[in-house]
Amino acid sequence: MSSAQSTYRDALREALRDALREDERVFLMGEDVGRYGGCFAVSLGLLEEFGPERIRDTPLSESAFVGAGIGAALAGMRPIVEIMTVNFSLLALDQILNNAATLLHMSGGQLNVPLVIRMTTGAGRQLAAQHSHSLEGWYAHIPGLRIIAPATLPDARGMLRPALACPDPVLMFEHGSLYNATGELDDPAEPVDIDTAAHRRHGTDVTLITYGGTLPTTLTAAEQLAADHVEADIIDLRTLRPLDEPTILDSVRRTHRAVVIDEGWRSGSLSAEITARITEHCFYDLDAPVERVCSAEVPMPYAKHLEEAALPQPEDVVAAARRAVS
Amino acid sequence: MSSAQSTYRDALREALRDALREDERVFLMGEDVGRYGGCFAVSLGLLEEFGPERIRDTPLSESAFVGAGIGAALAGMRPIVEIMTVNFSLLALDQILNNAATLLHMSGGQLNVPLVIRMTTGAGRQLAAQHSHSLEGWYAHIPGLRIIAPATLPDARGMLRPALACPDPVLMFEHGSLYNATGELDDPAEPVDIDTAAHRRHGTDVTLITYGGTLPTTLTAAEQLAADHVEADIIDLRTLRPLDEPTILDSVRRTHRAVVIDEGWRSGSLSAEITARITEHCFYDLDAPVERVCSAEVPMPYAKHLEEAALPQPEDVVAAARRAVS
Amino acid sequence: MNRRETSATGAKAKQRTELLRQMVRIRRFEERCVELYSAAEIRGFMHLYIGEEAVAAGLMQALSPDDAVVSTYREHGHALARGVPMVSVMAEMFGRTTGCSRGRGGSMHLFDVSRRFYGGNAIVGGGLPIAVGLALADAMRDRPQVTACLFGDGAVAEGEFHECLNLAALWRLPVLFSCENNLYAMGTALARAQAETDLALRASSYGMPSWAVDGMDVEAVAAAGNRAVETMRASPGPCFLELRTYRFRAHSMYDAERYRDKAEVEQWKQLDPIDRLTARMRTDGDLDDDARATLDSEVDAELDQAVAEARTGPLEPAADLTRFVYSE
Amino acid sequence: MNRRETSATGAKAKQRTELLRQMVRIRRFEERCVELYSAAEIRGFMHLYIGEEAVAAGLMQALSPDDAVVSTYREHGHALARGVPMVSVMAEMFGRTTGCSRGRGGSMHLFDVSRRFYGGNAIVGGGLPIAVGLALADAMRDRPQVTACLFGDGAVAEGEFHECLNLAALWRLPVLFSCENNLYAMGTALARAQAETDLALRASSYGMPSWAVDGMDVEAVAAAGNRAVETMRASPGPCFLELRTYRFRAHSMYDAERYRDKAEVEQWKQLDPIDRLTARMRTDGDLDDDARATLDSEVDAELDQAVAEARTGPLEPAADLTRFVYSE
Ligand SMILES: Cc1ncc(C[n+]2csc(CCOP(=O)(O)OP(=O)(O)O)c2C)c(N)n1
Ligand SMILES: Cc1ncc(C[n+]2csc(CCOP(=O)(O)OP(=O)(O)O)c2C)c(N)n1
Ligand SMILES: [Mg+2]
Ligand SMILES: [Mg+2]
Repeated sequence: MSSAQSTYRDALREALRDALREDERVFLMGEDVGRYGGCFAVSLGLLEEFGPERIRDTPLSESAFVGAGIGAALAGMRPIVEIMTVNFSLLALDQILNNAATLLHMSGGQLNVPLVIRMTTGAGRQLAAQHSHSLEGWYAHIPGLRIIAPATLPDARGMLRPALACPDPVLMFEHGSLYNATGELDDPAEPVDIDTAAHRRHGTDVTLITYGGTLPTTLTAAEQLAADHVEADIIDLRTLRPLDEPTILDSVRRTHRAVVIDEGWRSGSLSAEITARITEHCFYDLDAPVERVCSAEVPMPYAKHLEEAALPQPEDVVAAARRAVS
Repeated sequence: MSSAQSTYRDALREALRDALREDERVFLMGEDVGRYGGCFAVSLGLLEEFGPERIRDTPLSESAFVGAGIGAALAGMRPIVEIMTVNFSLLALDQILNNAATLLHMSGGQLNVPLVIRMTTGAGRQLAAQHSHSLEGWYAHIPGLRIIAPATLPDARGMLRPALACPDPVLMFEHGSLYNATGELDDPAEPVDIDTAAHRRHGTDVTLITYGGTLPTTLTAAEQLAADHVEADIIDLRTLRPLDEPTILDSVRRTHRAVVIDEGWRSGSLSAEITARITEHCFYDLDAPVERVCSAEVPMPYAKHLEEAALPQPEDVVAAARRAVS
Repeated sequence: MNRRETSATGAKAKQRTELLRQMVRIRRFEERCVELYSAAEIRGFMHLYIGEEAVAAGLMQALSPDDAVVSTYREHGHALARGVPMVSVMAEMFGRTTGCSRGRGGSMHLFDVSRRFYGGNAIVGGGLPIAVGLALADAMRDRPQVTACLFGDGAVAEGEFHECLNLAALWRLPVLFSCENNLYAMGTALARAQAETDLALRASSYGMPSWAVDGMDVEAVAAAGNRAVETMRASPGPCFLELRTYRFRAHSMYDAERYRDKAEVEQWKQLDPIDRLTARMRTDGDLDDDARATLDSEVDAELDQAVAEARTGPLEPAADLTRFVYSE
Repeated sequence: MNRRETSATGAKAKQRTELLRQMVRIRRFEERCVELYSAAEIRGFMHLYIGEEAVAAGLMQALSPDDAVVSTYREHGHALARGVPMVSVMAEMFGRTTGCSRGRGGSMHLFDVSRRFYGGNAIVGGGLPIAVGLALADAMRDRPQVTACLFGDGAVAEGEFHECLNLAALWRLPVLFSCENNLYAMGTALARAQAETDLALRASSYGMPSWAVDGMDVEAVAAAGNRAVETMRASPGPCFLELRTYRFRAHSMYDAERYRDKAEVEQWKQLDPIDRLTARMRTDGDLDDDARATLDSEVDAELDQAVAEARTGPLEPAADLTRFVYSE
């Protein structure tokens, strides 16, 4: 086994390439995935390798091509549909909720939908109110869907395979600020599942629960806390639906304190669900109320200082953890 | 002041009629609101009184006519847009989230959107997986929107006026099982606001928090509890965004126990947010974890016994309250 | 008359009888549904197809078993004509596990994957993208199948209609877009929903063969269906059929029909597709009283049996409520 | 030449100069934006209009101040030609409270309600329903205004396009659908997005006057805009203009342009709308070197001033972050 420098973007591309090579039922479809090379260059070069039938540029018709992914999945293909960003997925939400998430049940178990939908999520690049949503936690409300959010290079590399193997629709969220993240990647890659959360740091004083784009924020905060002798246990959820409850609860039962860090708007965010589950199951283990660090409840502003003020920062995490352990 | 027997449906219609009479900027637009008389007969007779310009039948183009409501509101009208049911609102979600909820902020305060969108929500009539959603709690995640859900005749009668007076977009959810609810209605109607929750019952043993279609369920449960000497304090949220936190927290501080009853799917439901807020603010006042009674996480099945099993029933509320007070 | 002619005539008579049988099956099935609904044995929304039977019967005969069908909430007729057994459709209405969707779908969500019958979609226009995807999969694997996608005139106003017609035309996918134009979307007349009411013309602007058909004439529908399917099998790409038809009953089980004239309804009833085919067959000597009576009693027997079995089918245990949310 | 002729010529020369000035303002503004972006003084997504200036300049002159405009994320040119002050557009790019959206919108979300400039929408097709609603409000109040709605060729594939064209045509609303067909939606060429690439033809299938215009000729655009607006003011209903144009630069600030030939770009650059109008004016004696130099220096002065003011404008206090989520 060897390892090499790579980026989150390249890791995603390698995963796509493997999937396309291994299974001829797999194809990639979306806006500008082909000739343009992907709006964030994830699929760059795949058109040249796999041709326009399997790397399929679509018109700007989110509802139609997402629904076409559903139909193709029903007919035995393994489509990967790319939606440029989560903001545009709203145009396809009817297909995602009313069809992809529902067909298996409505048909009494006859129609499973082995579809993977990938999209970029999150803020941090001054793209303002219509290009900065973090709706993955919101999507996690919908029964019938699986929601995954790789935060590391190995997960970016490894989560596509189990997602494609899953007989049910999987939505994969890639935080825009992660694409350029660099790191080591093992070759061959370690297998990853889409069922369990991952421990990113071990500590006994407070549990920090996060995923995706706020994992780096949380890791930074943990270092600051450690300098102050507060040792954080960090859980990267990776899969937002279904939640890996045991891993969360185990940690909180050990630390007795928890902070959830979530880029979604605070009210009705995934952080609320996690807070509720922790209090439901660990009420008598908790030494302090669960803290939440979320985005301000505002459509994201363009100006840099305002965007920064709206997003969870390491200092916010540190402050919340301090409140929890105080 | 006199009072008369009425229904929830008639109360809604009276509110529409008043609004149309009082303000010529008001008009109603949606599928089959005119000639058909409204899919649930709410607008029956209004076409005859106000004509087709102001009671405007639309083609099946949810995104276009909701967006047209936004545009008309920007231009100074006071549109009321009816979406037949919340399920179809997904087709207009881009307009609702990316435009209605966002324009004021994106424009730096220039463009407010005085739009009211009404829609039916909820299950209970064996309409199966594509016609039974309860997504109002999900909508309550979105900054920039106000979410209201009248559960009683006076609220059905009274909430439209403040909603129309509100300079921001208001989404009003009418639970399908309430249309035929009967009761007394004062004339002239008591004014109602869209800021505060309402106390529907006073008690000191446990706080039951609910809204909309599960208010009757909760009231029934409270009677059963009272027979057992458990006196419930019932809060009808009425407005789901912004939440009337003081009313919720005051009650919980008195009862030390809370149950949230919410027809939404449990994970990521409004009940999670309420649980989180209560634990954040009343952690040391709570004698037991907050309980949640929600819908099963399943696209709603058609068969009656399965649908009933999926929905919050009075017995579920009673059981949860008993756990809380035990 | 030589033997060749006789057997051709015989084949035609047989075909006609089959078309008639399908229409009668649908009609009688739905009439029974009305009774069962009134008796509260069926619940939920139920949309009747009575008057439109020629469309289902004519179109489905054009398809092979390998072809796919995507339908709407007004799909009893489509399901029956496609070959979904009557008993499993009826059991579905009763909410039984023996129903074609195990009782989880009800009237609006009939599915039968073994017959490539992909529902049963209660979102207007919601089935079109699925049909495009089914056709895409077939096209990518060089299979000769087509996907028939049924929808109403109301769906033409939806954005998904537009996106799907363009996508299917652009990628030359074998989707047979079959628009059941019954002139109303609930209470909204076509002319109050569409700036251009010639729907075949509208569809042709996407660059696909499109034509209008008398949807009250089952033989006209069958001929158009055959021609469209042949066209599509011969060279890739979608076709669009505007099937001009009419529903004789309310939109859903009950409505006041404030939006249309009684006289208009009566006029269309003169075009009852079952009566028309029957009359034509009698004139041509393809049907006599006996044959018709036999057909009716066969259908009634099938129906009685279906109701009896449906009524006594098992219910899903409530403990299994959350099955089929995820694959097992 | 008699006085009448002189003054008519003078008026025409003046008009042309004004068109030229608008195009030069847009061009110079954006060239400066590129520098400022490279210097990281502007951030976010920024979509340049360079090459397409004739559309904004030609269309906006056809509108009166009471008319409304709905635009896209590629809207610097639209905003400037509509009369939004350059300094407030530039300040917006700098994220300052002096920006036309108080720094909350950025390049993609320019708004100026006092000029009925309704943004600035970064969802492809997302502005069309808003335009329909603005026009509906005007129509319901019998006002003579029109709403110009700009969007790209890419938007034609979106469902909202279809729903809105139908609705505007059905209700006879005064929307001037203005499709800037620059042949690409990001990297997707029109022929890979549309089964029917004649967009004016497609639009006409909704039953509205539709025609294509040389979008590289500002006078042709102006004439078409005038004609469309006159048509709409004379009798209610929408019009559709397909403005055939081309962007000289990348889709957003940077892209590898792997999807088009350098030669194609060069060919279109031969049609540079500023060069073309300049040449025509020179031929006709409407412009000489001095006048052009004056115009350029006036624009540069305006631009320098705008940048200077923008750069030093105040920032919104972070404490005010959540203002403008709800009305105050
Ligand atoms: C997206 C959506 N909008 C509205 C409805 C409510 N609805 C159900 S059927 C119907 C009419 C559809 O008319 P048409 O497409 O002509 O089909 P028909 O009922 O005439 O067969 C409407 C408006 C729906 N189911 N889905
Ligand atoms: C609904 C939606 N889908 C995708 C995008 C991403 N995107 C931004 S601009 C663009 C291309 C649009 O092309 P066109 O409409 O032709 O306008 P142009 O950029 O050429 O001016 C795309 C795909 C978006 N903003 N919104
Ligand atoms: Mg119809
Ligand atoms: Mg373009």
